[in-house]
Amino acid sequence: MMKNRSLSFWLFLTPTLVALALVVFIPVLEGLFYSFTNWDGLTYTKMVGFQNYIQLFHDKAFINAFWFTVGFVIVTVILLNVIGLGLALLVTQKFKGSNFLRTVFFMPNMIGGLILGFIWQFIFTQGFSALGNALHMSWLQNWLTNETTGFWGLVIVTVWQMAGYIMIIYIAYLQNIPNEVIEAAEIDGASAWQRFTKITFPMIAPAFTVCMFLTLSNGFKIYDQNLSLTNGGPYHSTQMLAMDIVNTAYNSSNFALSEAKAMIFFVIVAAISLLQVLYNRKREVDL
Amino acid sequence: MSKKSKSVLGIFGILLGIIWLFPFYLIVTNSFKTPKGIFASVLSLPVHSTTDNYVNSFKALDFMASLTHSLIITVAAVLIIILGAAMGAYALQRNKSKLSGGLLLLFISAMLIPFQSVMIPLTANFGSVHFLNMWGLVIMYLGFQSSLSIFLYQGTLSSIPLAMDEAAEMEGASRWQIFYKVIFPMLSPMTVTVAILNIIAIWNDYLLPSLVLPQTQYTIPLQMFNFFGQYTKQWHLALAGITISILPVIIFYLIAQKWIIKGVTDGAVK
Amino acid sequence: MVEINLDHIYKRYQGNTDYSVSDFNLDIKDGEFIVFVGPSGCGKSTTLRMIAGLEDITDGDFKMEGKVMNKVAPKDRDIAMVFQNYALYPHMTVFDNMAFGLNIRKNDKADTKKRVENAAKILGLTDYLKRKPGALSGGQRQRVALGRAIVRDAKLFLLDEPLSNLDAKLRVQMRTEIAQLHQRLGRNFIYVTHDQVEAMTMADRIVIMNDGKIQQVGSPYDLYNKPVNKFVAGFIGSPAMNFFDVTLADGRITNDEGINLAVPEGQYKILKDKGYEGKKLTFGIRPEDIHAEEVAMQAFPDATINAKVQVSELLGSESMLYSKLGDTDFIAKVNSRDYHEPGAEVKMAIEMTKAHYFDDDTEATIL
Amino acid sequence: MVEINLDHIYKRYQGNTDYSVSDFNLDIKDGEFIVFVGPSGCGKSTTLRMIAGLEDITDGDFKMEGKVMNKVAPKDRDIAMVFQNYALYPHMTVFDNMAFGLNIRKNDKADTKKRVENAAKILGLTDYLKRKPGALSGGQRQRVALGRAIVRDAKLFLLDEPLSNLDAKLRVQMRTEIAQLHQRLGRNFIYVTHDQVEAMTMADRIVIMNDGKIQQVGSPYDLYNKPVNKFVAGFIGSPAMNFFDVTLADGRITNDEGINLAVPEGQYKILKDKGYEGKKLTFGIRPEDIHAEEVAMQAFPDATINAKVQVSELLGSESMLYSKLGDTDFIAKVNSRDYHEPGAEVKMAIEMTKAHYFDDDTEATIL
Amino acid sequence: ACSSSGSSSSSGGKTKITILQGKVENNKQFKQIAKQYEKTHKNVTIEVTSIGGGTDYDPVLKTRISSGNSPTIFSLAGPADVKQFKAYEADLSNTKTAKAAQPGVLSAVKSDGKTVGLPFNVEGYGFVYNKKVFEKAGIDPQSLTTVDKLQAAVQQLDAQKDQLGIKGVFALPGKEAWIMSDHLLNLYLAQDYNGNAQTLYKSKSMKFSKNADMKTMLDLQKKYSIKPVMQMDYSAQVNQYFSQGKTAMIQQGDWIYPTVEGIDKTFAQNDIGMIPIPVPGEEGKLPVGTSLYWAVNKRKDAKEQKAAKDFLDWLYTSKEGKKAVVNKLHYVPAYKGYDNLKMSDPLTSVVYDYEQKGQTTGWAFPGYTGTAWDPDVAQPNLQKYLSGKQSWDKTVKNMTDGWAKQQNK
Ligand SMILES: Nc1ncnc2c1ncn2[C@@H]1O[C@H](COP(=O)(O)OP(=O)(O)OP(=O)(O)O)[C@@H](O)[C@H]1O
Ligand SMILES: Nc1ncnc2c1ncn2[C@@H]1O[C@H](COP(=O)(O)OP(=O)(O)OP(=O)(O)O)[C@@H](O)[C@H]1O
Ligand SMILES: [Mg+2]
Ligand SMILES: [Mg+2]
Repeated sequence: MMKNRSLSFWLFLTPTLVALALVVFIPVLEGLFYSFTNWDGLTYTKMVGFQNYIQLFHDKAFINAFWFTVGFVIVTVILLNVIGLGLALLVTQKFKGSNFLRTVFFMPNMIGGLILGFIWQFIFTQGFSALGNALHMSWLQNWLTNETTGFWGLVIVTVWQMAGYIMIIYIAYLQNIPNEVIEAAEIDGASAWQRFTKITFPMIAPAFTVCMFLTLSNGFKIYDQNLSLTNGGPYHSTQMLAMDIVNTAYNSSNFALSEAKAMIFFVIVAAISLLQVLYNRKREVDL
Repeated sequence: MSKKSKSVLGIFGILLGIIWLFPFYLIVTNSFKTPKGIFASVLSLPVHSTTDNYVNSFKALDFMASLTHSLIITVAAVLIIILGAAMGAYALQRNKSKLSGGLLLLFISAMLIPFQSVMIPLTANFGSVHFLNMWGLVIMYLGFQSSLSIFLYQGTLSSIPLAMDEAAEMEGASRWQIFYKVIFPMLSPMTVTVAILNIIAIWNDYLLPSLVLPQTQYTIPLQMFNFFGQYTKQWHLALAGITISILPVIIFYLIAQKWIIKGVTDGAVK
Repeated sequence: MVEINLDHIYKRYQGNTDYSVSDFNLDIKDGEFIVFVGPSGCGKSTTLRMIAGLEDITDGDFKMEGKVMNKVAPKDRDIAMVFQNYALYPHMTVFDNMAFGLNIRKNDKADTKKRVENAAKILGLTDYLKRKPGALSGGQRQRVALGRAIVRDAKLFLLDEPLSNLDAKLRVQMRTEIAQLHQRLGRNFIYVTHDQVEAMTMADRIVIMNDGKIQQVGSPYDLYNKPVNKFVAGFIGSPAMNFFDVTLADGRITNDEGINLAVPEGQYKILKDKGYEGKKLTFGIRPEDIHAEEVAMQAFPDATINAKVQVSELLGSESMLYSKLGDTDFIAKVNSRDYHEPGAEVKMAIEMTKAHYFDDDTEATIL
Repeated sequence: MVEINLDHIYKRYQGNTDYSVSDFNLDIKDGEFIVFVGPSGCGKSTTLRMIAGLEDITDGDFKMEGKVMNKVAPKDRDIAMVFQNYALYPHMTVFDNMAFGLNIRKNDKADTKKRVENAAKILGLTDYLKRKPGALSGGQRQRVALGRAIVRDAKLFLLDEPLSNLDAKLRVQMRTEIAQLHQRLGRNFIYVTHDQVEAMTMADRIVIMNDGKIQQVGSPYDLYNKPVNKFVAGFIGSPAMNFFDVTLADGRITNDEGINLAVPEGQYKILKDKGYEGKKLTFGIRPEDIHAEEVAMQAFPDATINAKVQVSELLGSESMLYSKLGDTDFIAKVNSRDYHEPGAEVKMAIEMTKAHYFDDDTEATIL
Repeated sequence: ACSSSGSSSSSGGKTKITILQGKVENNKQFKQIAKQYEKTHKNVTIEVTSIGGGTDYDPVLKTRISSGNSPTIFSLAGPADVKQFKAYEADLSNTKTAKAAQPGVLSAVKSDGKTVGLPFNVEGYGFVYNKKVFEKAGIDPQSLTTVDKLQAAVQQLDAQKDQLGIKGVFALPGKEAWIMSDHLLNLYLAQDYNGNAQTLYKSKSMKFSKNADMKTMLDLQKKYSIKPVMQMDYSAQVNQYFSQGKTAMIQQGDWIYPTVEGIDKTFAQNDIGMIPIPVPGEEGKLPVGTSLYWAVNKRKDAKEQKAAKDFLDWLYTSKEGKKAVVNKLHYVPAYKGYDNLKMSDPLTSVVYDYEQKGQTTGWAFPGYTGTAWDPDVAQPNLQKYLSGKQSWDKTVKNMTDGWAKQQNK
């Protein structure tokens, strides 16, 4: 145990705390300050109080983006955790090729999100149409041309890419479960599924917390895929929060409003994610 | 598990894997096509396959130099992230106070901040102390990436028995020695994971280095984006470039994967 | 009816060059209480784990009710087990730990509760049912591990040193409880222990192992009185049997450290018939068969030695005299009335009818 | 000179309502070998962990050489410890596990190697030095844990049930090794065991605990022969002392389950003086002081009972007769010559000079 | 944080100038030109940094500036940028280059009467067509000077689609909203503002009087385009369809030449041409304008500023510089004095020709591209119309209202 007052506690935290302060918190505070000004990314000429915050609540695009993002987050959080954990369980079974599959499922992460989006565009526009033609399935056609297919396109790409990421986190925790406990459960007669639900899953509760958090926060923050796959289109119908924030800054040079949006975004996402973390933490046990 | 159900699983896995690999099929096959070939039919195999793209891409990326920069930055950043995050997580996990809980939430919440909103203040601050270079970048990565790493480590630490610390403490080990000689090695499967995730993130990162690095220190992704103009996108070079630039990561991943072994704590306590 | 056969079983762990268990061959009858004993590292737990299905069997067949079970998953073997290292579920309360196996089998909730509470009472864990294992003492954890097995009604019970961390009193209680469970259920029990008293009192048959191999299988009485070799003789009984290198000649065994004992007629005849006259052999005698009371000197005038006491321990009604004869250490367990201070030269009598003789080369029992 | 004082020490774990250790008060002299015994969960490990500095002391002072150490970090206390649960470093080889403490202290490499190899030889681990703990048997792991402590030269050694998973033979050897180490180093040892023999033979003084409180501190002889209360009397000695509820009247103790024994003159006088005439009290007698041989009947004609044997165990030279008198169970440890089959009605004589009497309310020893 | 003014970047007598620009496709060429310049100007070193990929140029420039790492030469995209970076824009009125500028090209970069930007080049757009297809169909593209003629030709082409080997007459990239919101819209807005971006930028309202004509043209393109239009992006339009001969014509500009050339060199050299989009009242005129301007950083010390201006003068007015502009960068010059140079590709030639002939209309759209109206109002509304989710009237109303709202804030 380390005590709060102990020097080592603070020494151990110094590198990361200092870096975090320098890189995140100080800039965030500056950003917070700017959100009360008319900053254009270079200078500001006056303080505007809460004007930016008032404005953003009337910003239809922002509100649309918010609900679109919420839907996206709900779907991807569920899919990613189910599939990620499923993949993790699959590849930790010892069968031929399981190691190879680990690499395969993780590979999408080795390419940046921007390039991926471009590649998936080909798949949606050409691969899906070709497939749709061949199979006479009309729903495979016209992908990314409207909100619904844009939404599912984003979901597919995100799941395809991040499932491997979530998988290796689950794997890392799965490997950490002591053998003996699993053995005890086998002796107690637990089937593979029961071992999973009663032993494995509770014991990787921290992984669940982490992955829930990651999928939640990444879902909210997703930008590259959005940009490269649909670019928010058509008519902003698939524009997500991060993109709206970025566009506010870039396209209209309204950096101050963008900061305000970012702060609101941060508060909302933090509230949801941290509640989730706190809730899940409660269920974890220290061994 | 029985042999039969294993092979069923295996087949299912392989099928899934093939679907998963499809985009890579596109990347690799198209990287051997001429620009015309790519757009004639993205989905087909190359008709006249060419390795020119690789040669040209290699040159255009200034590959050896940018590889070196990428490597230096990635390795340096990942090493300090691993060390810093493991230390931080250790301190937080082994201290059961409100304070450490609060600090953990602080770290976690840092992950929620959209990068674009801190981008300008951040670079302005680093610029004002003339730290816009590789080393500044490494520090930024420590700041941005350590949160996730701490979070990951923190979860694993709870499964390393406190008895390990106690035993080492009884033997006269200082806090640092306990961490470095006992705890850190036991975290190694998670360290591998943390390393992989950070390597991926840093290796592919474009935005931050584009703001921070001087041209003389450009990394592979920065060079790669020279293939993507406003109008002209040189897919043939880009795809070849992607293929060669992810090779080091795949190789690392394949090697690292072996280290994610089971049962690091087996035999530790009754 | 559960008959269990271990058919020339071998086990080599990955990475080891030696077999941890070799040619293990044992038939267990229905309802038998088998105890495994043997020195630390001799392969007891390994054998248990193979029976449980937790380790692959390198070679040989394990059968239950005549069916080869080598490939059957542990969960389908219907076995209850107490792990040597407890293997408690750290995220569950004591109650849940014990109830787990029953819940898995969809046992009636009320019945589960009753059984667990009953087991907890027996184990003295009633106050701890709501705690997690992390907040228990060593012995309490071990009792939870035991509890997890005894609430179940399995075909076979494997208990790997289930009482090692309990105090003597609790141990005696638990021993009785286990014996009663065995009687009530009529199942097969395999029990690993290093406690001689447990082994002697609980076993129908004891399997004594050394170095991965079975040395002898037999009733406690057989093992104690008719060990098949020097190893068994030396292992069973505490303190262990004393051994002396001697030469047999003319109805006496002698050596140059001061042994010169008359071998009883019957024994001598057999030894001579087996061709040991004039040969070297090992003579063994248990500490309790060495006497220091006057009466004994008179009863066995032809079998006395003059030993020097090195250390003496008073253990209530008995005393241990750690003594030396020449360069050979030996122990005599004498009545506390015959206690001697360290350093004393004591004349002792040996009850030669209880003597054991072993071949010097094969270490097999001659007589 | 290392004197150790535990000054009214209390411990309550977070989340518990009760104290796990209360008012623990003990002075340990330089070089003493102290053994803690007590039932499972009585606070032995907790006390050890407080001494080690691994648990906060809720109240009271722990002093070494007169200095209060409550706030001193474990690593600065110079204590070697064997953990009840081993706490081996799973990623290090056996060698590295044992060498760890020495390496931390920058001990000379060659010397470390010598010491570890020497310890490994003593512990029978020479062949396993390159293995990791995960590939060891339970007893081997425990020996590594022990080895880790004995290679060091600490001011104080804390050993928490260090031999519980070893077989009898190895145990006896290890006991001797630890005793020799103690002699050689002249350090203080605190040793937790539930093995009576270990406690009796190794301790300079035994601390017997129950429910977090010290019951008695004294030499093995004192505890065995002069227990201060019924708990100590019942705890020390195996099998445990037998207790009977009786009433004292007219120089005899009686009850309606068949006890009617003459109390020796001297004892009776004291009991009467203390005002127990006509009162109920608890009468205690150890199993070995109940005899079944003919001679005894004649020697103690005024102190016989007629018991019914329930279970009988033959343990080499002795037999245990688990018997019943009325509804009270008791055990007699008799010579194997006087073995009786279960079910037999046996007349037994009680050696009344060895009798113990306890107050019914306070459970304190009267005599 | 803007403390760059004092920090001198000259060392050892050499002056170092840094260029930050957003045309990655010209990255290599700029570097070569810089080398060339350094050879003849020993006391100057030039560092070129190009921003590419998914990053927008402005934020990067802003980051550079606020981190004290600002470039000596940067670029401006139009009036909005001129306003934003005002504090950093040196007066370039007196440079040789400014004086050599063609009439009108500097109008968008006048700030308080001073010239603060120098055009990279001029560009023009129209219908880029596939000569072979038109030949096969027997239509002369040059004859398509009115909307009616165009419509007739399109119908004819469409009828012969299969024989001509095309999948559609047009390839309208509905996903690439700027092709509608900037280029097409410009044709029908510019007249209201004399083709002057500054005027548009400063206007409080938007009449959009020619919106019906725009509808006609948009509908035409949509109807005869390869489908689905909402799925098509720039790359599909140019690389996949046009360059592969799958469409007769596309609404694009001379900048697509390198892309087409990258895919099929002979096709690019021999088989493509460009005609103006027929706009009632403006028939036969090609919209020509400038999308990027060079600016020099006022906060740098005088020596550095001078070196920067010298470099730009050299680039656009010296003999070697001009050669580089035309032959290396393939730019249509926005400056006088290039008479003896021949444009290097068929599309720039067209632009150059129209420019020389004076048959051009101006670009008004840079007047709104830097404002939020473009991405937030114009583009989504046009896309909504295109996908059939909104009527044209509503679209027009939303656009004009949106403009008024933005400008009157
Ligand atoms: N971490 C803990 N949190 C809460 N209670 C604990 C904790 N550790 C031990 N206890 C409780 O404190 C009491 C004393 O425990 P301790 O481990 O000292 O017992 P012990 O004498 O060593 O027993 P054993 O012989 O079984 O090892 C027990 O009742 C136990 O349940
Ligand atoms: N996982 C393993 N990998 C390699 N060797 C092992 C492993 N487990 C046990 N062994 C070795 O196999 C032998 C038998 O071990 P086993 O655990 O069966 O002994 P045991 O009889 O139970 O001993 P103990 O009484 O000490 O528990 C030992 O020498 C041990 O070192
Ligand atoms: Mg074992
Ligand atoms: Mg304990």
